[in-house]
Amino acid sequence: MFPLIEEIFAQFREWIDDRHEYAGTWKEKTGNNVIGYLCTYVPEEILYAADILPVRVLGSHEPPTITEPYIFAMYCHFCRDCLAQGLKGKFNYLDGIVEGQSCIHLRQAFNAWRLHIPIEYAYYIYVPHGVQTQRAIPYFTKELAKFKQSVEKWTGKAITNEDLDKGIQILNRNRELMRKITEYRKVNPPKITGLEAMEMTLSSQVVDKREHNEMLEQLLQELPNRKLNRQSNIRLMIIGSEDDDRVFMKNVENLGATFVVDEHCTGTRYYWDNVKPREDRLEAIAERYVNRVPCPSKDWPELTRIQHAVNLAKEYNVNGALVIQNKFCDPHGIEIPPLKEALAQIGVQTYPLEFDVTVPWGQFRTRVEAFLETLTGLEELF
Amino acid sequence: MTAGVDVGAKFAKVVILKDGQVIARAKALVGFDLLKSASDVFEIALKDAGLSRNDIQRVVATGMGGNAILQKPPINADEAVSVIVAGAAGAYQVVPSVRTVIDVGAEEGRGIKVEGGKVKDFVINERCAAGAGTFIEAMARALEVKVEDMGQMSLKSVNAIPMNAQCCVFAESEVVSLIHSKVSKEDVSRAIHDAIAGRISSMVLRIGVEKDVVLIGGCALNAGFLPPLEKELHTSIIVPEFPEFVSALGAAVIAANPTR
Amino acid sequence: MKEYPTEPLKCWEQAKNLRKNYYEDYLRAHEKGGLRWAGGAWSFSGIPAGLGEDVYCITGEPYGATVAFFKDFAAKCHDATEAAGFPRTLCAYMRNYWGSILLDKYILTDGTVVDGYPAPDFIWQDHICCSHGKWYQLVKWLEKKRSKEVPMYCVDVSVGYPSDFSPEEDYKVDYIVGQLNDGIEWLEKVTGRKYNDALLCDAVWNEIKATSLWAEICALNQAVPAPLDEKTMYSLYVMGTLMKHRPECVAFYETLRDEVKDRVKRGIAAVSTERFRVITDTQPPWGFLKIFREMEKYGVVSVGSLYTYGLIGMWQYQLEGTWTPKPVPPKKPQTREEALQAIVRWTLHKPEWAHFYQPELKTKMMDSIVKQWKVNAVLLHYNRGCEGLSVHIAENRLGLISAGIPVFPFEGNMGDERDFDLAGTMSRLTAFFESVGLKKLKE
Amino acid sequence: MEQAEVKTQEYWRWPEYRMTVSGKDWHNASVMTAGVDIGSVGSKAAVLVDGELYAYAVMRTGGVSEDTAVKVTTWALEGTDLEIGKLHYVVGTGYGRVNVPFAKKSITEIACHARGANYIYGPTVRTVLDIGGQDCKAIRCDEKGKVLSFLMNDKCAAGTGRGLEVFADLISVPIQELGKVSLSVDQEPPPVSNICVIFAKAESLSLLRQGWSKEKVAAAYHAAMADRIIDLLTRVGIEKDFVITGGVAKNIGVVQRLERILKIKPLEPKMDPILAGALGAGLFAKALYEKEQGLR
Repeated sequence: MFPLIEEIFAQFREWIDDRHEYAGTWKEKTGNNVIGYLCTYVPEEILYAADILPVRVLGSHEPPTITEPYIFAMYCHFCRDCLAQGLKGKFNYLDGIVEGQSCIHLRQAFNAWRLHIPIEYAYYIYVPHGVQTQRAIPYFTKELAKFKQSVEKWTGKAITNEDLDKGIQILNRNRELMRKITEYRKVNPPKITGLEAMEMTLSSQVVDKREHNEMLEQLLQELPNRKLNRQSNIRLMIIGSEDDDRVFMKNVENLGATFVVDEHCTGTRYYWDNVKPREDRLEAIAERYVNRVPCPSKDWPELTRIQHAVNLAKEYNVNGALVIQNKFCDPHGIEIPPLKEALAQIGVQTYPLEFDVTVPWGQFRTRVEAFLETLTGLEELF
Repeated sequence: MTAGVDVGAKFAKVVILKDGQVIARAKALVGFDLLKSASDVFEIALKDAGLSRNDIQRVVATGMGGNAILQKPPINADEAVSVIVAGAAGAYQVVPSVRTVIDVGAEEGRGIKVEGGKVKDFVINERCAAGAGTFIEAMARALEVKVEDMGQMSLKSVNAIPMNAQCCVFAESEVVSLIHSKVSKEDVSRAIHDAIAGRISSMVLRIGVEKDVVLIGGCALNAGFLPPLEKELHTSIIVPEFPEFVSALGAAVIAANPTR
Repeated sequence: MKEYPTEPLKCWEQAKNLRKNYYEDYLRAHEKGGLRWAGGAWSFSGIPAGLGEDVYCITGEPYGATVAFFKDFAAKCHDATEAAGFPRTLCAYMRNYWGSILLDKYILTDGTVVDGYPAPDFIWQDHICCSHGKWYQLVKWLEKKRSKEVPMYCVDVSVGYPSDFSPEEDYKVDYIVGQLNDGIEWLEKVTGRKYNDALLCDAVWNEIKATSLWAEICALNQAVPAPLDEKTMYSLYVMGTLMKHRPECVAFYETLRDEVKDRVKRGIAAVSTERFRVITDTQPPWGFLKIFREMEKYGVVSVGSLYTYGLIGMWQYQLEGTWTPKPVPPKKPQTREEALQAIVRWTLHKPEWAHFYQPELKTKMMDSIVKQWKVNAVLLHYNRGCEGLSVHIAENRLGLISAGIPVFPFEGNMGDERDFDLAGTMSRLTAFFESVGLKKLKE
Repeated sequence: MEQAEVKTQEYWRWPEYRMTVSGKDWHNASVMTAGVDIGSVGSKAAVLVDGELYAYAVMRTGGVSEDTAVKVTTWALEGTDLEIGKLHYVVGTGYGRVNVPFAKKSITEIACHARGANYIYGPTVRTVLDIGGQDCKAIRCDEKGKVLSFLMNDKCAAGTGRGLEVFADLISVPIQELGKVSLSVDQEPPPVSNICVIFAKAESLSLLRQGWSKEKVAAAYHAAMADRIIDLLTRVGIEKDFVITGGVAKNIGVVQRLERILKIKPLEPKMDPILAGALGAGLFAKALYEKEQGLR
């Protein structure tokens, strides 16, 4: 019999692996709608307020051969992989698909979905890019009001302030708990691995957060007494865009190092900021998404995300960082040199890896291993 | 009597037609001197048929090197047509019900939508030969098996391993790492064939797949290639006899009907 | 074989000089005590004009294209950006532009390479695709290392295409107008100059007239034979990408419009052997414009594209499906607020805007062009160099095919020759021409 | 119906070889170690006696790394009466480093090449360029041969040893002569626009058919290779002394072009640079053995 803590992580894994079955059952159980979203800029608060289950559309890490007719292959594998899942019917249970404006890659996946996959409800939220301007929050508040109306029209049910408070409470709680758990990655050795942390976040994006919160509460009680024995004490950070490549995390951590923090929209970036209460609920939500740790596609003219990554690297006391670049992701690719420089200035070495449809571990292993050797310097052999 | 000469990236192929019947076929590797390579094969074909150049009314050239023999002795091809048009005509000749032609040669994969032997739409792989014969050869070398044997080998495999076949050489190194991680040669060859099939099918899907589907070109000779391709495209595929000669045949057919 | 009469454009020299002077004015701005700013061709270039007559800009995309045109220099730029650690899959214009800064060299339209890249005094940009704001953010970063701190202002215009606006969505316009108002205060702050609203109104009015004029010129290309071919149009629409807000631009387009009208009246063709009319899509591979000459050997003429018509031209999409130049508003704006409202509403109508959000709408526009411009086939450039304009291009292909239009897609890159295979593309293109029954014309 | 076929020569195939370096008698030596470098294309074994190169062998990597490891090491020891079993410590490196059955530890080729380069060229080495079968590595190291930072080519293996093999076949020039051939042009042609092997292949073919000489095409290909390598070097930052290891170090076509463009002359190797990885591994093996024996 497993200790409870292992069961919790097993539950996270199971939720990810069986996410389609989960959503299907949830639907039958509750009789409510399930909506797929492509980018974390979709305000899930409003969907929870409408008793809708938002699930993030993620890929499968198989070469997306069937998307060729719809998306030119120079767009990132993630957006094509997502669309491929839809085309293959993996998401047939969805009642709607919603995209919160970020990159044009995912925008394409959204439009192809809307045009080629039977779906009852499709909505594109014009999330502002100018998040550093003072005009963004008032504008986005109106844009959210429009989205709210549209959902109400679709479900035929008004969304009250109380509903919105409920949505905000569920999301905030989830974020808070995941942040608290992340704290335990600061200690040495950390109390959870990078893979476990990734599986925690990914599962949060595909299941009912109320259920997820219960798991997190338990995990939080158990964690303090957990002893992780890691043969090496190399503390790694992983930085990049969307990343749900669990195999890669596992392989790297099997080489001895441990990921102690990340900067991904499938990681800390997803739960770093809460909604701060305001009389106008929509304005409060708008503020959260405008002021959250940004996706580079919205992070200009100042490079605030890089500063955030640097702070994380300091707080979590990392030795080195792997910078993964989803091939063709311009917003992240553009920031690689300044990111590398900023981390170097605080003495954190980086190594760039280009991620594609599938990760060629044979090739990457040498790079990662050599990077780890460089961090330790193989001192004893000189 | 007409002849079709297909000067491909690796082989030159010749077909001689007499009243719609094939009376000679020949192929040989292409050297740098396209004209010479083509002429040599042409001679062999003539010899087989016991003919001389003058017995042939019209010669149509096709393939990447087709223009090299246009109006140049000894062949003096009367016309050069693209391998797309020739492939469509040839496939139509051997399978009149054909609507989609998949032509996989040494360096190029092509998909052609056909109606009554005429081209409706087509697609050719751009910039990467990961879906072509050269790729299989490189992989065979990495695997240290004969190209001919690879197809059969792959059929023995029971495990599918997804492989990233973006770049020929890179895929090769991936093969090497698969070998190093002790994956059986059978499974590796299957991974390779699946990868190519995936690449070809994703390309062909751009023009849409309608039955009957005919597979031509050198790669059609490879037994391991057909099953994954049929699986990827969810359709049965017809492989005619002498698939690598179909474009040459098409050229010969076109030569026979100058006023098509 | 019927041949149309043809003759060179009279205003060709004028066009050449305008472009030449533009880059040199920017280079020498400081000598005249003027200001230099950098930003995109899509930016609200009329707004900085309010800072005075002596404010010169350099727009990034045309500069990137100029670099691309000179392959050797372009190759050096790519090497420089890759050596600096940037992925080679990024926007090709952006990499050409950065490379120029990293090499500290500035290239003029005749290929002359000047030492020392002229840093701008400020950056005035708008964020239209994933890269536009980031592009100049990194220019700022690079300039700080190389020369000086360059202040940057960037306007977010990502509110969608007007066709989804209903009156109660004025907030979308207000969002942008608000940013422009803030931008004017910012301009005064960073330049220390007093802002002149009268100059703003002139600039805005110029831009509206110039972009409407260009549409008028493109509409004249519906004539058979086409008075202009796309290869020529590239050298003409470029004025709008450089100085759409300047009086010279309006004046030049008026001259050009009259000349093209006259060519149509007299049946003067751009290509004497015109047999088969095509349109393309997205920016061409600038280093390989000879493909257009190759096409002419088959009697094929590109009469333009949604890109050449719509990047600068302002159009109106009528519900019955016709596509006509957007008429200039009844009266010139008189105040700052009027000017900003006018230019925002006008700009958001840019047809090139539509495809960012709705593939269907772009397909419809292309379909109307095919019908109204009597086009036989569409050549789609799957442009690896530009995520922005290639977005949804596969959907457009599907849409056009189901509308029964022959489509030839080809891969390339507007600014990085390594992504374009001339030999391969030509042989595929030849195959396409054969498949639609064209034969090479006897030379 | 007879079908004509033409026999092809394997221009890509390079010679395999072995050598016993010193006449030194290992019987009265204290430490005998080996480094076995199983690369993606070539495998090398370096046997060290008291930290000095004793014997080595270089051969093509076979389908099964374990067998290759045994083969290449046994071959290296051929003619000596030393056997694998007698070696105190063996370190595996290279692509197949984890598949060396008789190795106690595996260390990446990056660390080993830096260490080996330090041994071959001396402590002044600061930048090591290793062009291997499928990877190209630019390594910065200190006076002890310890890696400070490194970069490897992205996933496309174009312009590496394997690429050269394909290219040798393509223009039918034996691979050992490629470099020389590529230099026999009066004037350097523009580099091929893309060295993705297949793309370059199509491009080179069309150049050949436009009447370019093999030499000219080879020059264009090597020039492109040099450009690509230089991108990598400039990214990691090049500092003197600069050395080149790995099989391609023997290709003067690449080396002289790098020299020309970088204006830095790589040091002359005192021994076969293809051994750097194996040597480094052998030296690490010595250190590990001594550590094990509590000798350090």
